[in-house]
Amino acid sequence: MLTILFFARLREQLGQTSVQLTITENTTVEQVLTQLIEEHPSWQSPLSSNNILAALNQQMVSKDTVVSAGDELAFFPPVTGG
Amino acid sequence: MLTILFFARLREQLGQTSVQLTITENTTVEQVLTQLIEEHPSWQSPLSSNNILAALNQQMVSKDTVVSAGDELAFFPPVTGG
Amino acid sequence: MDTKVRVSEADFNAGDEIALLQANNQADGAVVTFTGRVRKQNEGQQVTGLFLEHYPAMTALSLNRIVDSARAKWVINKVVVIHRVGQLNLGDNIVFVGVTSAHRGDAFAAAEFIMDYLKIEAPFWKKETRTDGEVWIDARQSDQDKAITW
Amino acid sequence: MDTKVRVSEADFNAGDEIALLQANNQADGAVVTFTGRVRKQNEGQQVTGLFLEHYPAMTALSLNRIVDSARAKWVINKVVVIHRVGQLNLGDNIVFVGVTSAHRGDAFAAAEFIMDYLKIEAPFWKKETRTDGEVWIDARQSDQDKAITW
Repeated sequence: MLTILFFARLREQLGQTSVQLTITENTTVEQVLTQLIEEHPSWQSPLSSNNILAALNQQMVSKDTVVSAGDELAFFPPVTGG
Repeated sequence: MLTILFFARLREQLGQTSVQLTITENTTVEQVLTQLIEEHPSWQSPLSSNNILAALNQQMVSKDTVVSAGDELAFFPPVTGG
Repeated sequence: MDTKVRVSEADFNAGDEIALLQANNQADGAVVTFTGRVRKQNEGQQVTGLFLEHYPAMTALSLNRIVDSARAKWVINKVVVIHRVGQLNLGDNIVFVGVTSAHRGDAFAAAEFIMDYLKIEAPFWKKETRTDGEVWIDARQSDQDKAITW
Repeated sequence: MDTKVRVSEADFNAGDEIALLQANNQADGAVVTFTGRVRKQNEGQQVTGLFLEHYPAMTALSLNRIVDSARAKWVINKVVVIHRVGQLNLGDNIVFVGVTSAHRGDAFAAAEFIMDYLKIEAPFWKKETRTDGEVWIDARQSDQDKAITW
């Protein structure tokens, strides 16, 4: 089971703070996005943005990174702090 | 009459805070230095340093600048504030 | 050599932070600080307030990583990074970065570097309250471009 | 847009100066400050104190000119430059530079520029009290080289 978190504009667009996802071995961040869109067709547009960033276990990662059961994966728009 | 001020290490080397100098027309800062050394031969070494900076009426100037009666001319070592 | 990172709703006092950076520290001649506040205008829009969302499990980690990157590039000693979250009003403090060093060039560079990377890597998001409604702020390409120059 | 320049024996409080820079100023999101203090080591020598001589008729003029040069290069708003003179002890404040701007890049650049030119143009001279006697500090070539890069 993978814990997926959403933040800021993306969280509002999806209407969700977090979801749990059952994944198979060797699933990448990109494939997680595809799987989420399959389960929630209305998420297609917000999750397809090239701008969506991913952090795996609180570290920024590229979308070809492999995730594992028990990981915390977060998706969010470009950051705007400071 | 030209008022000449000395600061910091140079002031200590010359043992003078200021002197008055009678100048002719079209005298440059460089010529003021020469005139000072003529009047005070012991000032030769400290005033001959390439490092001596000059300010004419509180503005940094190069040594070919022409001075006038009534001006305030200051000589000092490179600055070390901050 | 120590790093203090704080992410919370609490306000900060820049003067107190500078005093802490200088306390028991006679080796460092230079302290450079950056203070960021909620300002009135953002891209021509009248701003009345700001909500700062963040990713609590990641923000302090991210800021510490940025400080570590700065330490790898410059000789700096004490570093403090404070970032507020939650509801903020016009003029309120948002962020404070303070860096001490024996040399001013290193302190200036490290403080600006930390701010530049905070802007593109630390998981904070601003939602502005404007006279025309609430809007999530868009990231600026100029921030990406600036950070890359280091 | 205003400039405050002060040259005196009196100490300053960096926090108070930051508060003044921010007072009635909701346009500027960024405040960058530099605080310089008497430090223990200078080129390997143990420093116990410092005497700061200056050219009273010229110092404030010189600092104002440097600030004007910064204003010509960057979009900055409030600027404060404070430089102390006279006898100072280890850890005492020497100099404070504070700059506000709508954008952090301009505030960082202007503050560092002002410090860099203050170091090579403003008529201050430091005489250090070291464990081995009193010595006038020599100007550093690195300061000349740094200022020229702007």
